[in-house]
Amino acid sequence: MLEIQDLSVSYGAVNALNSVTITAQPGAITAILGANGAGKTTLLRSISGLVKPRSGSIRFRGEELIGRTVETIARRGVAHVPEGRGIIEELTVEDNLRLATLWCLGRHERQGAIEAIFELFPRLSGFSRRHASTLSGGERQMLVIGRAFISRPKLLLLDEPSLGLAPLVTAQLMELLRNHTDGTDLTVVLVEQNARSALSVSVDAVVLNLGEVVVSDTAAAVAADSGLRHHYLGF
Amino acid sequence: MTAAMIEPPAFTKGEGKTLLVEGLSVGFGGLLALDQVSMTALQGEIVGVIGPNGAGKTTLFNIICGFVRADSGQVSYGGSSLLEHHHPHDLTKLGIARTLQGVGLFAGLTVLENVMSGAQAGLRCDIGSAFLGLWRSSREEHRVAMRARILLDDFGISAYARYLPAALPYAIQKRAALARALIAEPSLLLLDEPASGLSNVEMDDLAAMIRGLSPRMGVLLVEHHMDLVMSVCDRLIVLNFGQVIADGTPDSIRSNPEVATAYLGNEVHESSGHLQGFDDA
Amino acid sequence: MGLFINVTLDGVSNGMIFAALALALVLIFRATKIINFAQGAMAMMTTFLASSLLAQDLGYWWAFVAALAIGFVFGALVERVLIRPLKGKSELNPVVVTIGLLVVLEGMAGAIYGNASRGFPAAYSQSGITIGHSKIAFSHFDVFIVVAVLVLMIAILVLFRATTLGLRMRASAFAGEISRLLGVRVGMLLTLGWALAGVAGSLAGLLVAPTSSFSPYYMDLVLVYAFTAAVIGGLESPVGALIGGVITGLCISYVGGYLGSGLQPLGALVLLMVALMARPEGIFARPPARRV
Amino acid sequence: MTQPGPADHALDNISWLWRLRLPTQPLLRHLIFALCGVGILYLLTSLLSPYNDYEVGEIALYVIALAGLSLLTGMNGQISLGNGAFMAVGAYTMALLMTHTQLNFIVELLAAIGAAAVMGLLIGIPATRLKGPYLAGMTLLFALALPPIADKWSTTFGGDQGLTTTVPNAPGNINPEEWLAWIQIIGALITLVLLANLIQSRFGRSFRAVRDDEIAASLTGIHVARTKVLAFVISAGCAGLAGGFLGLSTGVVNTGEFPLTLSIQLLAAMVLGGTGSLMGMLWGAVLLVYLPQWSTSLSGYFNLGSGASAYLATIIFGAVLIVVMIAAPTGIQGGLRWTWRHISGSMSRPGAVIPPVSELPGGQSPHVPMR
Repeated sequence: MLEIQDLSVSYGAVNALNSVTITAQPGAITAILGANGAGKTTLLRSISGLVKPRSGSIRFRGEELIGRTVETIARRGVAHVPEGRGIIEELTVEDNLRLATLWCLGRHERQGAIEAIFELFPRLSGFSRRHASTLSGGERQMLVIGRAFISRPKLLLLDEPSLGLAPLVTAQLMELLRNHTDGTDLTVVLVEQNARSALSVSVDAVVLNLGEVVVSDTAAAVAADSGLRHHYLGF
Repeated sequence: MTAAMIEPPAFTKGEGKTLLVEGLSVGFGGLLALDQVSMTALQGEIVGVIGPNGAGKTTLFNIICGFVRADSGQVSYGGSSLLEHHHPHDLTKLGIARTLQGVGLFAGLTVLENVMSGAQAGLRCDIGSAFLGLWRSSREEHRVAMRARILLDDFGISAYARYLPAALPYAIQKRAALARALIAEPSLLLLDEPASGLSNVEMDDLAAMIRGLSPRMGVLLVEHHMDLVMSVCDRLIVLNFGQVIADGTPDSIRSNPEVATAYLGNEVHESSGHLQGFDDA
Repeated sequence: MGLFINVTLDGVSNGMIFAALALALVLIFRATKIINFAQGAMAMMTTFLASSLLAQDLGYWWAFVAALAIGFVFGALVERVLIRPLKGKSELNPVVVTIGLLVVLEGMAGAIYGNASRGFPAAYSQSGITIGHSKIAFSHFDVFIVVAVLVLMIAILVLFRATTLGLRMRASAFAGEISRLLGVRVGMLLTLGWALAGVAGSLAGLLVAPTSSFSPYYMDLVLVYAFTAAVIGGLESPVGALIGGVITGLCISYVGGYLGSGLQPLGALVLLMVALMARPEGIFARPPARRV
Repeated sequence: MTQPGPADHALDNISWLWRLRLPTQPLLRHLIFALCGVGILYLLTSLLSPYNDYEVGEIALYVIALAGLSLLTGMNGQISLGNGAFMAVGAYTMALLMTHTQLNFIVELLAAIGAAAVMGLLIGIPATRLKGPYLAGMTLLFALALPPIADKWSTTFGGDQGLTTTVPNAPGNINPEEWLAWIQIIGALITLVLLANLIQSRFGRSFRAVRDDEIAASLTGIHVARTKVLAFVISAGCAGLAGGFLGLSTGVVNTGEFPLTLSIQLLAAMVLGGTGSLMGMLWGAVLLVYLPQWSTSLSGYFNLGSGASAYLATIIFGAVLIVVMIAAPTGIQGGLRWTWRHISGSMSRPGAVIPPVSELPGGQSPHVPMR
């Protein structure tokens, strides 16, 4: 379980997050929604250690994450897929995957794990030796999701995975996420601007506005609140 | 209420310069960012460009500004082409000003100097009198500073004139950025996500401000926040995967099924033709 | 014709040395986007230490290996102590700090060893090899230069291409933040990059010393030639550094052979300006995506 | 830098000008400062020994070179390691004119400025396409490439011997050192007044805007490439004048006077004085002139050998440079300003708190006049 308490982050004079409290359950997707500039990305970056919060606590499976380095948090089983350029374009598809296995899998298990991802996304296997820069938007997203799964994370942080994807692809991506989360001990935190598709797969939802939590409820309840939707989610 | 009152006065708008985009296409490494985009923006009209992230809105702005070269198509403003021999620094001469995503203020200049820098294109003082500090130069500087202070007053931020932007709250930085664009007295204003990071109250202020500008200049607005776009714009253009999928009044856009699909993304649309997706192997 | 061949051969062996120092610049630029203007001075320092060891009757090869090892430690130390605190500051800061280090090192070498140029032994004979009846301007030592730099190049390439350590190094150089999110200890690998650059630089220093006037300032020109070579090669790729090194070496050599050695730096400047005008980010670099 | 207080910039600092009743017109204000400088320096030079006069002159010429570099690197963000070479261009131009023509002394100085400025144009045009470290490398190569040319054509440029220069005859019974110092001081003051005027014009604002954000600058109508070349030309012109003065001070112009170290020392002194500030360049110039002396006396104090003592200045210079860059990047002037703000702030200002946002007048649009 991920427990965030009274988390505040500021860049200079600008408050990006203001006393944010959120919990996310294992085996479920928690959607973080809100407009551009609401603080969603900052929240994810604080969890994975890329941003040093001003105050508050972030506990994952009972362990405090604030103050640990990014690498250590990653090795605790936190996989963060950043927005946009999550792949390393200069490396081949296979090297992108291999990189994520280096700290957690032995020399002989790595190839098997990579093959398993290729089975999940057969389309990628044909490109294994190509530079990741040659992939299309959908293929890139497959690669980052596959790379996130390969290290068998306990907490998956996804920042706008639907960015630049066609609706059908987004729908399939969301479906895949739900299938890999239901009934496991994986906790998924999903940041999305595409509110409706995110709400359709998530169990809980949090709406952020200007760095503060507006609503924290079940996804169904948030989706049903038309005033909320209209005001913050743009539909 | 009569029809005449609802309809915009026919000839106050459109009399001035028109931004004309015809058949504009540009690709980045095989991916079409813009595909045969055509649109217009009349002076005095507030046009919103909306669409999901990555739909090509910012690319459209970048082509208009001369940062990105188009592969084909035409862009003109007031009859002069914006594509051939066109550089970003010529924009203000044509009467076009643009704000950048985020704030884009100069970090080493105070708020006042930032706003003054927006008037750069209108300044005529030569290097010689600048070196000698002649009145020709200092009087011009004084005039620009006065104009900038008036604008800062209008925006309610004159108390911050002497501060560097980084130390100030986001909303103030955004106002300063808008003031920097307006001091050039543009006839067309391009606003790139002016509402991001603003609170609801601040957004209402912004909406009132944009509406107040419209009789004097055309406004082209890229924005995610639907409430703002719907309440402010005279006309909306919806981009999805580089194509214009709708162009019309906010009401007509609201009820357009194709737009709903593009924006809300939980229905499959057959004609989108960009399924590079997960299971078409 | 004889002059042309000799000048060309001279250019190749010089070019290999430039390539070694250019490789050092490339290793650092890839990892930290910094040009280490002190790289030549660091090599000068390790070579002076090697000459001190030689003066203690240590064998040439022991001193050679010791200089490379010192270069490794020195590079790592500079990254940790001087470069890491500059993270996130303006690009003027690393330039000034590496220049400051250059000044300090040259001053220290001058204070300890004096200003006069001294000799430094070569591993092999420096007189030209005789082919048929004529002597060419290519000695056994030049052969050693070519071989040594090629061995270093290949070792670096094998490290990068065929090992997981190399994969980690490439990943952290290309995309530091993403690599950290994947559990790669990027900070340590940056230090390793500087350390390896220290080795490559030391090698260049040891190879230049016998053929030039060995004084605290003897690497100044070599550094700017190596910079030219690295920029021509795109500043990102080891192979580019090799090609850039040979191009620069040949150019310098032709200018020296036909126009006089005083004009060599000017020749390099013209070469650099032509290269930068043609491709501002280097000949072998891919053009960067413009972000607005 | 990031503390939430009003930024100190001369243009905006109108309040203290009012307090001191100084004119806000730049030329008048700068002339008043310059006249004060003249007065102080006149007293100083007439009290000092000829040797000290020589040193004051050296400081003045380095102030000129540093002010030009500060404009280029501090204001415009272009790193140059080659301004020593521009000084060489100015010095050789002046010396050649003195050797071969009978021109007026002022004309010769102007020619030195002009030749260096033309060279700055040649280097500045390709430089517009380069970013920080690339530009630093190219100018470094320029600093190394230029002096050997004088050796190559030694009949023209005098080879190792160099070319001799002559200081114009002093009027009345003023001693020559004092007269030379005065020429250099007046040159420095004129340069500072001109640059201070320029900085407070639209050109100065363009320089800083381009430094901070080239894309935003171009959108405000600034021709980015032209602005960068202009900064290079002005900087080179200043270096040319400083080079001419250096030639007068030493009496000869040869390549030994313009080594790579000169360019490096200029950059170092600029950074130590306070990047981007004109006042700070005075501190930088003082360091350039006096640090070697201080270190010699220091090494005498520690009984270092004569071999080592020659290098102590260099080592201290480099070490201070590194420490300043890591710990206090605003240099001496930044430190003084910080101290001044804390002293004056604690007395006059009720704490630097950002004022609250005032409400926008509802529905009212900003005042934009019609075209």
